[in-house]
Amino acid sequence: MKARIKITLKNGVLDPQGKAIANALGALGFDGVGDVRQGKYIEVELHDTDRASAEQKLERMCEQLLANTVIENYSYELEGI
Amino acid sequence: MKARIKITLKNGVLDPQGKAIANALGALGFDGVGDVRQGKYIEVELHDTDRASAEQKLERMCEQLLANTVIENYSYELEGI
Amino acid sequence: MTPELVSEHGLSAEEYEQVLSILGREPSITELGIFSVMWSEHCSYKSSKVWLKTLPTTGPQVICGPGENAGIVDIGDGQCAIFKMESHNHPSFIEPYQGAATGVGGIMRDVFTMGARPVANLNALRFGAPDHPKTRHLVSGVVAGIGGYGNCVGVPTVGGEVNFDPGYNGNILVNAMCVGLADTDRIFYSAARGVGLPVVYVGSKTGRDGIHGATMASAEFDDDSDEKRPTVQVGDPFTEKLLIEACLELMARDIIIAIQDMGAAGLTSSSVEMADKGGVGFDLDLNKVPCREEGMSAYEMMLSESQERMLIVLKPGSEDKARAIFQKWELDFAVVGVTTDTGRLIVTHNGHIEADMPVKALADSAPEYKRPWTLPEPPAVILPRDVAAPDSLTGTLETLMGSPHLCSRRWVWEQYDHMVMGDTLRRPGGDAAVVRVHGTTKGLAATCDVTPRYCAADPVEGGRQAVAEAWRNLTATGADPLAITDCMNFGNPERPEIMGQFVGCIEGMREAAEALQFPVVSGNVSLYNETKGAAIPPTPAIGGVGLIPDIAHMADISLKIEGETLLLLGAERGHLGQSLYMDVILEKREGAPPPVDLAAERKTGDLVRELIRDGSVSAVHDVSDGGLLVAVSEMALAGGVGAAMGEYDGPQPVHAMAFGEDQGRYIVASSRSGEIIARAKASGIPVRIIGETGGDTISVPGEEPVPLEKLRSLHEGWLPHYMTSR
Amino acid sequence: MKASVIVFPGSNCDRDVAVSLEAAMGKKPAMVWHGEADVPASDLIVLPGGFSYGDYLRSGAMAAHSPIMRDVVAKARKGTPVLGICNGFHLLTETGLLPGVLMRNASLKFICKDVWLKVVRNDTDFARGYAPGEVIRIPIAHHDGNYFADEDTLDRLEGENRVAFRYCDASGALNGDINPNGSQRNIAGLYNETGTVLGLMPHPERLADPALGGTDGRPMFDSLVRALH
Ligand SMILES: Nc1ncnc2c1ncn2[C@@H]1O[C@H](COP(=O)(O)OP(=O)(O)O)[C@@H](O)[C@H]1O
Ligand SMILES: [Mg+2]
Repeated sequence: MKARIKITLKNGVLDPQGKAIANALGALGFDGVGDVRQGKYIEVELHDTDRASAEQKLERMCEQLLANTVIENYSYELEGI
Repeated sequence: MKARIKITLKNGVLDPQGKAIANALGALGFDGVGDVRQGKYIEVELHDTDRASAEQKLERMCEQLLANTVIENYSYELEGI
Repeated sequence: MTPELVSEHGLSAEEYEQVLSILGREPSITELGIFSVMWSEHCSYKSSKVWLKTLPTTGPQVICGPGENAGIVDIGDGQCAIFKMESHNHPSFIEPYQGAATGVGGIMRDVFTMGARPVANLNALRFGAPDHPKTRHLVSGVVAGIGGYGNCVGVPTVGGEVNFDPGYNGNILVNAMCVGLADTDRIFYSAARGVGLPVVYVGSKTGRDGIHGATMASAEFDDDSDEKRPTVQVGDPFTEKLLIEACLELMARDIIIAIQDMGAAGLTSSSVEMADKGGVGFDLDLNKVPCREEGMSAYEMMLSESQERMLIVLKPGSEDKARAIFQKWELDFAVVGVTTDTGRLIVTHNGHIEADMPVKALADSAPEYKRPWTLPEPPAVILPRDVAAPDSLTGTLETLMGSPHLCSRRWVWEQYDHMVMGDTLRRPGGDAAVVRVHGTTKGLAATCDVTPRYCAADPVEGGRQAVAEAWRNLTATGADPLAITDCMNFGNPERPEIMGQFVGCIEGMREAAEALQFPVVSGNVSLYNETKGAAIPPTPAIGGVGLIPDIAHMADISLKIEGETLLLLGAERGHLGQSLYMDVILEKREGAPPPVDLAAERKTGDLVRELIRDGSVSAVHDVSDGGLLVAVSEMALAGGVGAAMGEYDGPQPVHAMAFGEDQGRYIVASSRSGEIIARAKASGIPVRIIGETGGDTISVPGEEPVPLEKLRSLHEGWLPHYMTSR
Repeated sequence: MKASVIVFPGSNCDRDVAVSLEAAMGKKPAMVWHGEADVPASDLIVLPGGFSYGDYLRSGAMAAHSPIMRDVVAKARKGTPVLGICNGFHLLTETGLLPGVLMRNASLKFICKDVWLKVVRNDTDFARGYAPGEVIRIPIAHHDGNYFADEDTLDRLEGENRVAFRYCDASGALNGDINPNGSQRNIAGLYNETGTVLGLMPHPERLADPALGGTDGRPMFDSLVRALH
């Protein structure tokens, strides 16, 4: 199955990249652009067949490696099966 | 409204970050992990009220700045209204 | 105010009494927060001040000693070097990448706020034992964070130190140092002299970053939890780069009265310090402060530690000129207040006065403690013959060179852009780093040094040694040592034995700084580095800066020429107590650390500098951790030319001569050994021929030579291998 | 010869390359702010290294939209020589003046060190000071230098002889683990179709002064001055 993981900065954590993107969009003439936040999107192919255990595994992957839980939140969707 | 944009590498484009994550997951003892691909996830707050025009705008944002369409695909969802 | 709230703000009952008597009433929550940060150990130096005052801080070269954002020394021709070192220990333990990154950003602001362009960064890093489960992650994050910030800003990171020791398992140390260059007639200070002047905020917007966890109790913060108040600050090096350029552009106009970065305790400490030094009051209107988040309270704005912000007091009427510069660099600019003759800090938000407090009392009446202290019993000196000999000298050399303590730090500094700005004359990997003073033929040398295991065994000797080693590393490049900055990292000062370590180290530093005329011009104190009662080893990191008057005459460590003589200058005693030989090979830490003879140190260093300047030597390296054979091997590896050690026929055991860590010694390579020996003897400096350069091995009499390539792979191998294994 | 160095917010090798240009040309290049609409009349345009816009989003992505870049692209298409170093190479790919992209280094780490480069061709204004096949030592300092293009593009680039430099070892050999960043076919620098636009990751301006430990970068500036004066 395939996991689609979104990693986003927690509220209140400064996002220099998002800020720079917002400015750049403004400079390109896009108006009405408010806050921009940049995160990561990770797709992981899992050979699991059991959904519950795959979810557990994902949870651990996010906690241990994929997200920096001091400043980031994560969420995921599982697809297939 | 809020746009949630996913930017992913096209098929066939090398993904050093994804590869490194896959290796690291293996080293951490996660088994059954196949391909990993890392992309970007960007949230943009739009002050638009019209969905169609907001979509057009997003399309242009992605083409012009957010994605490098030589190697990246993008997709988005609009929320609110 | 409940006692809980007071104690959560880190104020003792007596301190709170003092607050009441200063204000003549109960403080508001904002005022309590302001007192709390101003009187924190970090801002007030309440435990350390009495001792810091004993350090020598003056000299003909000193333009500005401690007390300002950074220290300033004259380097001639109308230019000066401005530098400081600072800790970011705790944040780096919580979030290594951002903690280290913001440490680099903060120290650079201390330097450019005084008018300098930062030209060199250094970093002194202490991690826990390699086999501690957190170490690898911390090393990787800290190094990436330092690089991520410095590389982006475009200031070369040219030197530093890395240690691994179980004593740092629960408290790593990340000390960042920055050296800048300025014109002596364009130095900027923080005293806001004058009334009715605009107070201007520039840089990034203020968010809820770094607001102390202790202050969560008050009702206004009760809506949704932690999520809103991360204590971790995120660095924005791109904004820092713009801020440097914008500030330097503003400084080139004559419109600044005073300028101060917003470091720890942000708006609070910057405004109190500027007002206090200028003898004025500040009226601040918080509604003018650029905010990143909605609904921020006065308390949050005054205590926020958002990065990349500065406070500037301008000449009246110059706001538009200044605004234009910051707009060009796409930075926030807001007039947030005015200087007054009231002597009070008055903070208004939404039409309410949130704080109204006397500046002088806030700044000056911070408590000052002479905490009880005890010095450890100085350990007994262990004689060389009482330390077990190894089976083989070369085998021991191989082990040492490939150990975590002595292996190459290339894995670290290759992640740092150490060449940007086009003036790096001596890259990392030698003794001090050297950067050219841009557009001239002069050089600035810089180094970071301390040996915590010596300090732990004998704080006074350790303090002396740290200063002497920094002086030595500068000397070994041919520089005149100018001055030092320090970063005093210790445990809980309320424990007499920890306070004793502090007092002892300061005493040793004082003696060495005086004897070597190497004054302390800036520094930083980081206390309470302990977890569950386990304190870090005492770590007074010394940052030294020196001047090379003519870069045509400087040295490096690499052996370049075959058939030269290797000479050792300085006295040999074969001191093995607290040596790496004892630590790594015998797995114990015993005895007194090697003593530093400051008079001999001075004499030997002065001769080495002369030899470099008159071209008598082709390579120079001081002997430090690991001793003589290690130092020779480092020289051989750096230049790709081997060395054959001669027979030692002195009174000491051979292993003590090979691995002893006697202080005040240098190895030089030369084809003029006779002349050097004569000059050393004339000055009463011990000198001995220790070997000859050449070949592609390191050899010692009676043992199989070790190929350089073998040593190189051991030396270069450990760190990358460690970082990629799990 | 007149040269212009374009300065973006976050450029940090602009001064370094200006120093090297001045040493070769005998006069200072013009420093041109990214917000200008036009590059002043120049024989050479340099896009310097650094972190334009912090390298946020993608290296070079935001700077590619600077007002000045419209004119840089137009002038490049009309034949004005353009040298893009490091972040300048990112900009050349982002604006489409050169094909492909520079991805994160295979090690994922920033790398600053001297590397060996093989000069693939020397028949351009940039490289006449080198011998074909010469091996030179030049520093790199980047996080995103891993050159990627699809196989067809790579074959076409090779067919058109557009590779300028390849990472190699001290003897000029291309195999083994000498590739510092994972670049396809060891590509360190590339030309456009006419050989008038050069993008390269290594920094020739960092070893063009004996005091810095080497001068292998100097011939590039000297070649440009000889060709364009
Ligand atoms: N964290 C670091 N950052 C940059 N350079 C470092 C770092 N740690 C060590 N180095 C460099 O590695 C070399 C050896 O360091 P060290 O053994 O501490 O030198 P010394 O014994 O002369 O004080 C020095 O050039 C030093 O600047
Ligand atoms: Mg040294």
